[in-house]
Amino acid sequence: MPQMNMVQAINDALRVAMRRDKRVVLLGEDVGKVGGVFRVTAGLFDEFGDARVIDTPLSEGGIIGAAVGMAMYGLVPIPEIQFADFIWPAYDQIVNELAKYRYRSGGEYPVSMVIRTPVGGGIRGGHYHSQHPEAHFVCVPGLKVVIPSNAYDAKGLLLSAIADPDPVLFFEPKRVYRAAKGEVPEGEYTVPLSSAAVVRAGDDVTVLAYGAMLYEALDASAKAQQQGVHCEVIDLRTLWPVDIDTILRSVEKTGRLVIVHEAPRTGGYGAELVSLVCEKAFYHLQAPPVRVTGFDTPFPYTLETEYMPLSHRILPAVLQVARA
Amino acid sequence: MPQMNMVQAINDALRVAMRRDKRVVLLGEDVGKVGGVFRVTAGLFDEFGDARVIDTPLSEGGIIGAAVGMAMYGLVPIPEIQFADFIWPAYDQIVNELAKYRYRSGGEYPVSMVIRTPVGGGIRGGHYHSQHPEAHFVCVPGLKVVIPSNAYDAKGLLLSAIADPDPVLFFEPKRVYRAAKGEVPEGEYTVPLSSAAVVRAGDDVTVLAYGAMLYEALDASAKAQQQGVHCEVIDLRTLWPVDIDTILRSVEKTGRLVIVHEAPRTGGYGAELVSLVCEKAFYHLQAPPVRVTGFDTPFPYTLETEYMPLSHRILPAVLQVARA
Amino acid sequence: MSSHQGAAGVQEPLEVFRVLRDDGTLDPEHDPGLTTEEVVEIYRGLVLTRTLDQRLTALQRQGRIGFHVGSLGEEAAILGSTYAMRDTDWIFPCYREFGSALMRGLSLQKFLDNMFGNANDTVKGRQMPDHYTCREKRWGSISSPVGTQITQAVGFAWAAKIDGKDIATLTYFGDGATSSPEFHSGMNFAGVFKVPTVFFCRNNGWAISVPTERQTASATFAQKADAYGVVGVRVDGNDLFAVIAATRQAVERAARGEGPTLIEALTYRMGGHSTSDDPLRYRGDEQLEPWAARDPIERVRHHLTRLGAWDDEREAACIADVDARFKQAVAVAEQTPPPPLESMFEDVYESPPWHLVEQREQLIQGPRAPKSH
Amino acid sequence: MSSHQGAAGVQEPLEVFRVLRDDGTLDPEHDPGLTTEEVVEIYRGLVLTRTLDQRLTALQRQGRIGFHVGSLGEEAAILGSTYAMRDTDWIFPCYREFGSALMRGLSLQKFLDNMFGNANDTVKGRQMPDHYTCREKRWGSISSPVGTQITQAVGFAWAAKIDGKDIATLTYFGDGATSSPEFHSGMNFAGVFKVPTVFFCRNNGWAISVPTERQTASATFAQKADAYGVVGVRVDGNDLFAVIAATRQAVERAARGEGPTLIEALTYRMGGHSTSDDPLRYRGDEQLEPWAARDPIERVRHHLTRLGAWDDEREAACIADVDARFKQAVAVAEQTPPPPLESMFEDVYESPPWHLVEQREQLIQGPRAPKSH
Ligand SMILES: Cc1ncc(C[n+]2csc(CCOP(=O)(O)OP(=O)(O)O)c2C)c(N)n1
Ligand SMILES: Cc1ncc(C[n+]2csc(CCOP(=O)(O)OP(=O)(O)O)c2C)c(N)n1
Ligand SMILES: [Mg+2]
Ligand SMILES: [Mg+2]
Repeated sequence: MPQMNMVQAINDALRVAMRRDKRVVLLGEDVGKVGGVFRVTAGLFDEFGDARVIDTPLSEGGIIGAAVGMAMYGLVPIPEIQFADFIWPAYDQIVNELAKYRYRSGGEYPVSMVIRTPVGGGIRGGHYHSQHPEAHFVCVPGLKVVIPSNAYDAKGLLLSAIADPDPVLFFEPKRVYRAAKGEVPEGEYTVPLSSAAVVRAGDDVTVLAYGAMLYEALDASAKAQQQGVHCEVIDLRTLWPVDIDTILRSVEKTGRLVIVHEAPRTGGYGAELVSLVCEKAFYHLQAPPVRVTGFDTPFPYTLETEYMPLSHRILPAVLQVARA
Repeated sequence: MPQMNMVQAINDALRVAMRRDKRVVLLGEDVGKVGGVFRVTAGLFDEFGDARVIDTPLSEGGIIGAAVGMAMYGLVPIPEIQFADFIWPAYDQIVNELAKYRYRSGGEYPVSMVIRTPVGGGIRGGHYHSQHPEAHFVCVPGLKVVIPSNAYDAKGLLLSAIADPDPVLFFEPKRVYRAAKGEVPEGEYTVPLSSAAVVRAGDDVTVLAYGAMLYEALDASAKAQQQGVHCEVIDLRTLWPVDIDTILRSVEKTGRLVIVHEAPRTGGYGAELVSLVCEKAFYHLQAPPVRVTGFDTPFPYTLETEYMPLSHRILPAVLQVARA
Repeated sequence: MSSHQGAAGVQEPLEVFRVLRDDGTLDPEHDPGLTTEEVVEIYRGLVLTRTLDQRLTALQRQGRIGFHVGSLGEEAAILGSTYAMRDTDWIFPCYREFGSALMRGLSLQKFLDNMFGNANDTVKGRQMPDHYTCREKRWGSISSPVGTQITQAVGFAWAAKIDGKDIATLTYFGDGATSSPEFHSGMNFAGVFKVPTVFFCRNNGWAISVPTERQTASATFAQKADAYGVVGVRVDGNDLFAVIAATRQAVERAARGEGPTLIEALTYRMGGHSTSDDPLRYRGDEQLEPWAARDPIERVRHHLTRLGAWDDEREAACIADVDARFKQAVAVAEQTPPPPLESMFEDVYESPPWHLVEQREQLIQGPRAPKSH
Repeated sequence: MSSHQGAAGVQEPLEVFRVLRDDGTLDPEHDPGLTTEEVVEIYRGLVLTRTLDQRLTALQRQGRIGFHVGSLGEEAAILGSTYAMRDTDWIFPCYREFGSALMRGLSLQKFLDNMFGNANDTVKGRQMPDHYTCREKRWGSISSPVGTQITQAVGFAWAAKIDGKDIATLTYFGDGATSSPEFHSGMNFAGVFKVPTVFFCRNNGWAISVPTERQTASATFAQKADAYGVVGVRVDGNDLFAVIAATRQAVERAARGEGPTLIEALTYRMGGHSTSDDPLRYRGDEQLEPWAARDPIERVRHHLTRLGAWDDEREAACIADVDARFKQAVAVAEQTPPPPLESMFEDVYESPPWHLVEQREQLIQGPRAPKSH
C-alpha cells in the first residue's frame, strides 16, 4: 500500500471522487493552477481542467454562495476556504442558507457539499492563520463537522463526506498535514462518518481528542502510563453528529474524562462533550471532567506552543483526573 | 417613577447617553426617520439629527466595519442589527476585527462599541426572525454578551455597556419588548455587567435563565413550588463574562441545576454553564444538570411554541432534577 | 472595446428603456411581438396578483394570517420578467414575487397553504408566510435574508454551463440588496465566468424606510454592471412590454454564451414594506401620485382596451373569478391542520441522527405547549 | 451631471495618469512640484524599502524570522501615496506597506522587533511578522484577512467628518481585495455619506496565484468607482510623481468636502506573494520583463541623476547605511527576549475578567512547553 501524508491522501481522495463522478467540482482561491497554498489540490487542474478546478475571485461568501447554487443544480461542489480563519465572510451563506436549505424548503432543495478548510495552530501563523472554529459550526443544526487525524482517515472520511447527502465541514489539521503519514489504500474506500476510533485502550481515564491534538493526547497518555495511569484515547473524527455510543462506553468504564481541543475553552466544543456525558453518564463519573484547551485569548504568535494544549498540559490534567 | 416597557427603557437609555455625550452615534438600517422597525430609536433622529442617528445602506458588514473605524477615531458607536438573524454578514468584522483589535494591536487600538440587536422567538418569525445566537459570540474571546429581561435592567445594563471599554453584544429579547414593563428611573443609573440577579430564592433546584425565557422559568418555578419543589431562579443578565460566583453559590446550596435557553441545545451556551459548574462544583451536584432548550433544528414557524423551552417543558425538567 | 464602453454603447446611463406609449400603443422598434391572447393572459396574472395582495392584506388585518409582503405597483416588473424566461430557466426569488411563482405554476392552494403554514404547505409550516418553494416549476426557495439568493442563482447557472446545458437563471432582488455582499460577489463571479444569469433589480425606491439615495450615490443601479464588466440596462418597470423585451434580450445574450445582464427595473413600492410596516411614518402619500399615474396594470389595460380585447365586464369577471378561487383556497387552507409535531425534526438532515431522534421522542412524549397552533 | 458622467469627465476609463517621462523629466502640467531635496528624501525611502525587503527575505531563508511579505516593484505606489497624505491624515494599511509605516515614522527597531515577535514588538508578539502597529504616527493596525480595513478606514474618516475635523484616511488594498465584501460596503458607504477616504488599490496583477483577469471582468479597477458615485482614477503606480499628484488631488477633494476617491495604481508584484509562495508555479519570469524595464525606483533614480542630485556613490552610501542600521536592529531584536507569559492574557479586555485571571495562573503555575521560544 502506498505511504502518503495527509496532503497526499486528501489529494488522492479528491482525484478518486473526480474521476468517478463528473459532477464533482472544486472551487476556491488558488486551488487551480498552483494547486492550493498547501498543495492539497496539486495536479487536479492539469487533470480535470479549468471548468472543474476553479480559481475564484477573492470572496469566500461568493465561493460558498455559488457552491450552494451548484449543488442545487446537481453538481457536487467541494469549495476550499484557504484558511479556516477566512471562513467568516461566508458564515452567512453557511449558517442561514446551506445549513437550512433542506429544512426551509420542506425537503425540496437538499443542498450538500463538502467545505474543505485547514484549521489549527502550530505553524506560527498567529491569530489569523491558526483558528480552530468547530464550535461555530457544531452549534448550527443541519451541518456535519468532520476532522481526520491521519492520512488513512483523511481519505476515507473525505470520500464519505463527498457521498453524504448533508453539508459537511471538513477540517484539515494543518499542523500534521505532512507529519501524519501512513499507509493509504489506492482507489475507493470509506471511513464512515459519526464513528469515533478508540486509538488507545485503557481503563483509568477517557481522553477525547481529534485532529492535530490527538498526537499530543497520545503522547501524554504514554507518559501517564509510565506513572501507572491507563488512558483510553478516542479520536472523535466526526465532531457532529458525534459518536456518542463510543464515548459513553468508554466513560462508563473509566468514570473519568479529559477533553482536549485547541480552540478557546469558553463556549468550545468541549463544553458540549462535558454536557452530553453529564446528561447520559453522570452517575458513572468519579471525578469532574476536565477540558484542556487553548486559552480564552486570540491565538498568539510567539507564545503559540504555550497557548496550545500540548502534551505537557494534557499530562497533568490526566493525572489529576485519575487521582481525583 | 415612570412606567416603561423594554422598548421605551432602551430608547431612554440611548437618549440619556446621547444627551450626555456627543460622541455617541447610532447607525443601522431604518434606525433614523422611522425610529427602528421595533421603534426602539423612535424620536432620536428628530432630537439628534442625521449625523448621529444614521440610516445606512443595507450592509451589516458595512455597518460594523464603519463602526469599528468610528470607535478607533474616538466616537462611541451603537450600531443596530435589525434582527440578530441578519448579523452573520457582519460576523467577520465582529470575530476577526472587533473582538481582536485591542489584542492584535498590543493595546494601541482598543475598539469598543455596543451592538444592539433583537433576539429570540415567539413573534411568529420563523427561522429568519427568531434566532438567539449567543453561543456564536460567547465563544469569541474579546467580546462581552449582555441580555436584559426587564425594562429596568435593560436601561441600566445598556448604560453600563455604553460606558464599558470593551465591545458588547447587547441582545434584546423581542418577545418581551412590550410585555416586560416596570418602573424605570429617569436619567442616569447603571446595572453592572457580569452581575447576575437572584430573582427567586429557593433551596432545591437552581434554574439559570435569561431574556424572554426568564418568565417561563419563573412560571415553571411557581408551579413547581405547588408541588413542593423550591427553585432558585437566576437571571444571568450578562452571559459573558458570566457571574460565576452567584451561580456557584446557588448550586452549592441546591446541588441541582436546570438551564433554560431558546437556542438549539447542541453547542449552546448551556453547555458552557454545565461545564463550568462541573469543573467548579462537581462534588456538590446531586443530579445530572439538565438543559431545557430549543431543539436542534432551525427555528420553525407554525410550531414555534412547541419548539421553544416554555414553562410546560421547564416544569417537568425541574421536577425530574429535584427528584433525581 | 472595453466592457465599460460596451455597456455605455448599449444606452446612455440615465436612459430608460420604454415600449408601451402613453397612448397605449407599442413602440414598433422594440415591441416584443406578443399575441393579444398572450397579453390578455399576462394581464389576468397582473389582476390576480394585485387582487391577491389586497385580499391577503385584509386577511392579515383580520388576524387570520400573520404576515404578508406584497408587490403593489411592481406587478409588471415581476410578471413581465418571469414571462420572458424560458420554461427551462430557473427563478431565484426574493420575497416579493408571488406573482412570478403563480405564473410559473404554483397552485393558488399551495400558496395559501403556505400563508397559513399548515400541513400541506410546501415548506411544512417552517417559514413565515410568503416563503414557499416550487421546485417542480423550476422556482427557488425563499430566504428572508436580503441578497443571499444572488450568488446562488449564479452558482446554479454556472453549474448548467459547466454541464453544457442551455439554462439561464433569473434572480430578483431590490434596490436595497445592491448594497449586500451577495450582489457584489454574484455580479463579479458572473462577470468573470460569463455566467448566464439575469440580475433583475426591482428598484422600487425603498428598502423599508431607507430611500434609494441613501442606498447608493451612483446615479443609477444599472451602471453598477459596468464595475463587473457586465451589461446593464435600465427599463421602465411599469411597462410590461419593455420588461419583457429587455429580459428576453438578456436571456438571448445568456444563451449565446455572452454571460450575465443586470436589469434595473424602475418601479415603485405602492404599499408598505410589508403588513408590519407603516409607510406614513417616513413617506408622504403625495409621493405615490406620479407613480399611480403610471400604474403598470392600468397601462396594460389601456393597451388591451384600445385593441378591444378587454372591457369592464371582463375585468369584473376576472376579479370575481379570483375572489371565488381565493375564498375556496382560504377555506381549505384554514381547515387544514398544522404540520404534525414530528415534522419539526425532518429535513434537518436527510435522515435524523441520534440526537434528533431523542429530541423528537422527548417532544412527542412531553406535554403540549398551551398556545400550540 | 450624473456621477457616472462626472467620473468619465475626469478621464477616459483606460487612460493612465503619468507624470514622469521616459527621459526622466516631468510633465510640467501635472508636476507635483517637489523640491529636489524632497525627492531625494523619498528616494532614500524607496531604497530603504527595497533593501529591507531583500534582507528580510534572506533572514527568512536563514530561518531567523518566520515570514515576510514584501513590496518589490510596488515601492513608488506605496511611498508616493503615503507621502501625499497630510500628517493629520490616517493610514489604514493592508499587509504589504511597511515602506509606508517607516516613512510615517515607525522606527526600524520597532519594525524588526515585530519581525521577531519579541517583547518590544508593538503588538507584543501576538501577530505574524509584518503585522505591526503605529498609532502615534496615525498609522493603523494590520489584519491578515483581506479587505477588512477598508470599511474601517471609511468609518474613521466619517467619524472625523461628524466631529467637524479636516481629517482624511487612506486605505491600501490589492486588486484581489476589490472582490471582498468590504470593498463593496466601504466604497458604497463612502459614496453615500461623502466620506473623505482615499481608496488606494495596488493593482499588482496578482492575488497570490490568481491573475487580475480572474478577479474581475471590468476593464479597469478604477471604473468600479462609478458604481458608487465615486471618482475613480488610474495612475501609473511605477511613477512616483503621478502617484503623489493623484493622491494629493484626492486629499484635496476630500478636504473640500467632495468625498472619496478610488485610485487604481497600476504596478506589478515583482516577487512572490510572500516568502511562503513560489511564483514560478504559476507565472513565467518573462512576465516580469516589461515591468522591470519600468522599475519604479530606477525611474526616480534616473530623474535624480539627470538633475545631478544622485550618483553611484550616494547610492552605495545609502545602501550601506541601510545595511548598518538593519544589522544593528536585527542584533537588538534577536537578543530581545520573547514577550512574558502573562502578556498572553493582557488586552483581550481592558482588564482581565475572572476566567482569564484563572487561566493566567494555570499557565504560569503549569509546566512550560518544550519548544517554547
Ligand atoms: C441581511 C438582511 N438585513 C436586513 C434585513 C431586514 N430587511 C428585510 S427587507 C429589507 C429591505 C430590502 O429592501 P430592497 O432590497 O430594496 O427590497 P424591497 O423590500 O424593496 O423589495 C430589510 C432591511 C434582511 N431581511 N436581511
Ligand atoms: C478574507 C481572506 N481570504 C483569503 C486570504 C488569503 N490571502 C492572503 S493574501 C491573498 C491575496 C490578496 O491579493 P491582493 O488583494 O491583490 O493583494 P496583494 O497580496 O496582491 O497585495 C489571499 C487570497 C485572506 N488573507 N483573507
Ligand atoms: Mg426596494
Ligand atoms: Mg494583488
